[in-house]
Amino acid sequence: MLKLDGVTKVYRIGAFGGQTMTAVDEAGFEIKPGEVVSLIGESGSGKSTIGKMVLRLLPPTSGTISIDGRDVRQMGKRDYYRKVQGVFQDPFSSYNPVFKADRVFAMIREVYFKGVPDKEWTAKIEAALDAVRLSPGAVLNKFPHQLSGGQLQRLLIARALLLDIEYLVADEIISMLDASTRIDVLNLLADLKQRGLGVLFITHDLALGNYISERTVVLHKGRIVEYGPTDAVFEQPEHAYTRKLLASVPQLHTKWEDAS
Amino acid sequence: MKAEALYFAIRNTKLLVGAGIILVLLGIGVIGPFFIDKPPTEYVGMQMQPPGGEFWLGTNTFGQDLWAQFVHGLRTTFLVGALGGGIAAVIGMVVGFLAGYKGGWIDEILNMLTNIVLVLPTLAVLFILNAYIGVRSAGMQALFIGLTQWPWAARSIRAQTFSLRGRDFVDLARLSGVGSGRIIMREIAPNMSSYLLLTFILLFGGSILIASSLDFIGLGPTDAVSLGLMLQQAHQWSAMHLGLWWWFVPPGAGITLIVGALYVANVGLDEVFNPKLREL
Amino acid sequence: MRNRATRFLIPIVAAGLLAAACTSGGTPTPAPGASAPAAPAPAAEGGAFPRNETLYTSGTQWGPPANFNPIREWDSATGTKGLVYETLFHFDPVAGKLTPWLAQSGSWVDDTTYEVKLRQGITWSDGKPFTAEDVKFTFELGKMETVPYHNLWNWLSGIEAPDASTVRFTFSKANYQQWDFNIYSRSIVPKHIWEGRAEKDVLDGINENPVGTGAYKYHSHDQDRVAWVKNDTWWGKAQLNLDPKPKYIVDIVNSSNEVAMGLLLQKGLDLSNNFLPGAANLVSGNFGITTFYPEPPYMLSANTAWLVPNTTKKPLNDAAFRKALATSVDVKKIVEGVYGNLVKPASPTGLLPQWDQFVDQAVVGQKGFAFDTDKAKQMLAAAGYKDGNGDGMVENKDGSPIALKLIVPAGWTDWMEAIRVIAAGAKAAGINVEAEFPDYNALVEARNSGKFDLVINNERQLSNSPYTYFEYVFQLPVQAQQNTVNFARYENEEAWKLVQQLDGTKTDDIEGMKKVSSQLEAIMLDEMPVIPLWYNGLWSQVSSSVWKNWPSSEGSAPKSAPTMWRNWLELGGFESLASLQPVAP
Amino acid sequence: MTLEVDDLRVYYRTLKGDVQALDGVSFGLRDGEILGLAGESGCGKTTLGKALIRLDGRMKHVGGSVTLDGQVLPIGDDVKMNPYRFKQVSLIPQYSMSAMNPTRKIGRMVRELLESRREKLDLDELHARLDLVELPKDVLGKYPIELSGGMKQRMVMVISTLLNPSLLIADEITSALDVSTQKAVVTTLKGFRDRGFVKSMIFITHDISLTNQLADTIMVMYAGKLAEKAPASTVVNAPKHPYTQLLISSLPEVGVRYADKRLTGIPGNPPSLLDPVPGCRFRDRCPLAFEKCAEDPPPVEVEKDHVVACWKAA
Repeated sequence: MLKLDGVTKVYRIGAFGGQTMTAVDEAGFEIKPGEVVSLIGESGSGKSTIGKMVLRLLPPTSGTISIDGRDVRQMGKRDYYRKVQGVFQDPFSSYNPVFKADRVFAMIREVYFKGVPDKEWTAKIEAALDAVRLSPGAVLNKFPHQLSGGQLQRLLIARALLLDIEYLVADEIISMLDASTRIDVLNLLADLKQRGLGVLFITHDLALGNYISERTVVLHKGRIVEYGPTDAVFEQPEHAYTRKLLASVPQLHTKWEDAS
Repeated sequence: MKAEALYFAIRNTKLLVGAGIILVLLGIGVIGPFFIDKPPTEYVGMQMQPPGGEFWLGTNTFGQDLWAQFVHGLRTTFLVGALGGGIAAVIGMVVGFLAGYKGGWIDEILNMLTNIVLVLPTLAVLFILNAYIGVRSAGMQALFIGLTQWPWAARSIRAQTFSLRGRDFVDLARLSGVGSGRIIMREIAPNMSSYLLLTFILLFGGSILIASSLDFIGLGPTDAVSLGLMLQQAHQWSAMHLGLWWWFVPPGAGITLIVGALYVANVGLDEVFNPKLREL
Repeated sequence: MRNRATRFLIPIVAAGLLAAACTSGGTPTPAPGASAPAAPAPAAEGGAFPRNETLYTSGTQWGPPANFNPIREWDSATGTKGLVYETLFHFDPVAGKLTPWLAQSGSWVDDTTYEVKLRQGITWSDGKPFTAEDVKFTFELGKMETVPYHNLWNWLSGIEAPDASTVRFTFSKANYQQWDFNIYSRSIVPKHIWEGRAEKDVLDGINENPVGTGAYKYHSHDQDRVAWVKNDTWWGKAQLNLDPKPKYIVDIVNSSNEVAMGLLLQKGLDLSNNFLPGAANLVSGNFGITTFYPEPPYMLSANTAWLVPNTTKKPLNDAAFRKALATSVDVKKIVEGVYGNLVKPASPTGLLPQWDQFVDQAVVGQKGFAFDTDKAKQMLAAAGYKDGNGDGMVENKDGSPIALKLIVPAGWTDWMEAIRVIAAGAKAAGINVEAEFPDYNALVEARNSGKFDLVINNERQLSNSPYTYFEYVFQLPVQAQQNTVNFARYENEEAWKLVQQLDGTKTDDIEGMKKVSSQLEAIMLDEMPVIPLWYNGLWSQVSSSVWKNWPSSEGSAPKSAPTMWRNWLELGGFESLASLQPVAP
Repeated sequence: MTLEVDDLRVYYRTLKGDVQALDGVSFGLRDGEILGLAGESGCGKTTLGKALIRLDGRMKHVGGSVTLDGQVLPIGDDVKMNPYRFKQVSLIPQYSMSAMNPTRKIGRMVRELLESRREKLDLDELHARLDLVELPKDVLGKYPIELSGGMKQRMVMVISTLLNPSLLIADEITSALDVSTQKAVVTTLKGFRDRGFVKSMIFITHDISLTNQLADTIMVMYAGKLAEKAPASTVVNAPKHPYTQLLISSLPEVGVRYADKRLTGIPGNPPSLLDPVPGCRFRDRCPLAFEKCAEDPPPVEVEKDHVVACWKAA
């Protein structure tokens, strides 16, 4: 179980760092294996900061993040990243444009699978690609710009799968994708939980969060305002902010004026 | 990507002309001295002979062969340019990458260092150094130029690194357990390779210009012949008044050609690498 | 080339301060000045100075005119001494004798008393009469410790002025050669103005509005020039039958020799006393520029350039080694290659051609040296210097390697070229000599404190007597700081006694002088305390577009020195100016 | 009819050749109508929006015409277009929030803009409009950096419509905004139309759910061509083009759960518009494709105001 407990992030801002800005304030929730947790919030709510802290790209100012009761700071980063991986919002900026896209695999191999023979490695990649429903011929040996956003995001998920991870942080991973392909990536994420993966699904789109998650965390200005099973949050929102948010979601078949 | 760059490179007139001139002069400087058996400062013939069959560029007041000096001078000039530009580029990269990638107090310290070197009165320092150290070789000159010219390169590399380090692919590399050094070398630097090349070329040309200026004001190497030193000698020995144009025109043209060609090649390369400039 | 200023300035200062030479305090060394002053505006612009009435000169002053104080012979504005202030005598190097100037005559009444009779009817430019009191006052200024000729009072015991036109000097010891030098070198200042000035003011005062007896008066000055205007009531017109024609003399401050050459070619300058490389081409190239000789060496000789070894250092403490080194130097290559024949190779003794009569040819024939690489090698071998490790260079007798550094100031390009030739020659003979070019001040420091191996020096000018030459070479005792003489730190009591003996020889006793000189020459050639290389020229390029009748070796032209150099106006420089004629009436 | 676009073709020049970004699009816009322009990235919707006001350096007007209020717009000529901008056609570009000059106070910026159009500033009117978008008057004395994203967006909307243009083009102006701000912006735009600040509007977005909240008509584009155009409710509830159908069915709505109903996307990618093969451009991804699709399907008005470019639908 990945657990956040009183996690706070304070940034120093201003010319000489004289002022502070609290991006995340005492956030606490947990992700169980085989579960998708949506972290919903508008821009500036601190949801990406939480994602980065879970991925240890930013250190929390206070509070702890733990896996199965063990503070992650006690784990070496390399070991940690075998268990926890991330995929980001912009598929194009996730790839170094000067290299081929499958270099993200090679990077993993260099660090974690040095001794693995080529054949075994190829098999491993094929298995991972299969899991994200990509055909090796279509994506290997290509430059990022030759692939679509959906393919790139799946490739990143395949990369994470190579490490037999337990938790995945998916930070707005489909918001830059076109409508025709985003649902497939979303489905893929949902499928992963059947493999026992815990997913932290960060999004601003309530419909998407609602679609795949078991539990939902609503974040407003760095604070968790609502946290509970997804149905409960969406059907009986307790916090006014959650209600306002829900009312603002454009619904395909309902117009705002009809709803109110 | 690379093939594309090459495609545009071989079709870019500016690049071809610039690089062509550089290569020809470099070739003369590198190969030329092997065909000249006497040292360039040897008094080999009649004094003040105009260019002709025996001495292609004539001789100077001392009866030194100016072609021999030109050839050796090209070599020194290229050497100082490459070495000075190289040192500046390396320091600029190390400082720029470290400051830009690491940020925080490392950035602040390096930034301070950069600013200090930037405002250093280079010439005054050189005068003082010269007074106390005395020995002046082309290598030391290059070292000095390298040690003083890196700040602007460091600054721009820092800025570029700063914008790159926030990119998702850098985070992804960190998520792959890759260390800072390798991230800089293998994720960030390759993204700036064209920029780094352009930076080096500018530093290279700049070093040649600075070296020539130092030569001209008498702070040049004393153990070598360079184009700047040829100009300085020609000036000091009143070649202009005496009508010995063959003494100062070739080195002057040489410096102008090298720096000009580097600049033209740089503009060409910029067009090759930068799709926006390439467009129409 | 820029720094040539000091090269000529310093030797002249040194000569001028002969009497003070063995003190270290009174010899300021002007800094070469790292930055060049702005080029002067073309002198040809008329304005206050009609071109056909003005003589433009350059080549002496390397910084803005600082003062008009004749006591400061090393940095007063060009012309302060010579044009405004005058001396008792001039010295004519061609005839080799004193010319009475403010003095009517001078003679030794007995062995230790010298009496000067002054001319009548001389007035200061403020109208007051010039008298014996002024002369007495001037020499008595030397009693002040900081006045450059203070040392005169070591052997001068008293001065009397029995009447207005007689001055009597009495000596405890008569140094005849030095005395002659002094009576043509010391500017006489007016007592009525200088009386009561404090020591500091005497030495450091700017002395605006100088009042002298000379042919010119102060007109004006600026950062880049000093201008003198003719004194129409000058006594010399009647008494010397000299009448300088230029109404104005404007001396332009040098910025570089390049600028000087440009001005000269544009006829903006009449007399350039700069070293102008390629001057031979100017002479032969129909540029309207002439020099004293129309062919090599083009210039009169002014001083000797020596290779000075540090005789306290191994192996330069070995005379045999020094002589081998001397033999390895290809002076001809320097003279022809570096200077384009603008200089002459020095004789083995280094005595200037003007002193030829004192050179004992027998001694030179027997002991002299000449460039011969093979002979240098043999001499090294004979003296026990061998190349043990096979690197082509000989080692010390104890087997330790020899690595000598030969230094000249950075930027003195002719010397830089010259020492490259010397180093190459030495290497060819098996002596490892490297040419190096330290900053001027660093060189002076190393040279004066004895922290050098080899250095080039020429800090002694032509004078009335070879005594000044030998004094430079042999002066004792050697001190921690050697500021003006004997940079080689060569110690030879016998030689120093001979130098003093020469000093005590009467100036008309030519045979006596020759005899002592011959002994000194023998020591010089045996020991090689310095290695004479070439005679530097009295750089002088003139344009005859406005003024004619310049000194020349040809025909009936004057034979005096065509120069404005410091302290040379008394050595013929003034006479040269006085004989100029306007081209257009 | 405010706007009449007839067979408009705009290509992008690239080194490899022309990208046929907008390849023969025709449609009309009535007075007071809001047209929602929807489609995936690269379908030509932004190109269309830009073509109506300013072609950038790489865009080339290949054919077709644009008529606004009976005048043919000189869209190929940047200089001749100048008098029409702001007065007749106005554009709110995608990143307009960051396009404001950071060194100018907003009030000054507005005045200068009007002066450059030789118009005088009606301060009362400006204040009224600020009130309408719920911006305090003192924003005029502030620098852009002092405003939040949503405030900047509203300010840009006010500026763009200050001269009451006939046509307002809003290009993806909500895609970077949070849902609550989105709603406010969309409501404001509607208010502008209702108050007559603009006669008609083209609202470009990739989000059909959002455009449905505002648009009277929705036009779906695919690969540089018009796929379907119909009243908003028709597009959402009874689309005829296979592409529109698949797109609508792939959108999750609040309440739809993966566990209950697994949605699917559209397999495959849009074709390259560099030298596209003739015929229907959707046919490679279309489950209904047949031989006839090798020919270009013409847009056909299958019922009133409902145009579809598909052989199956016709």
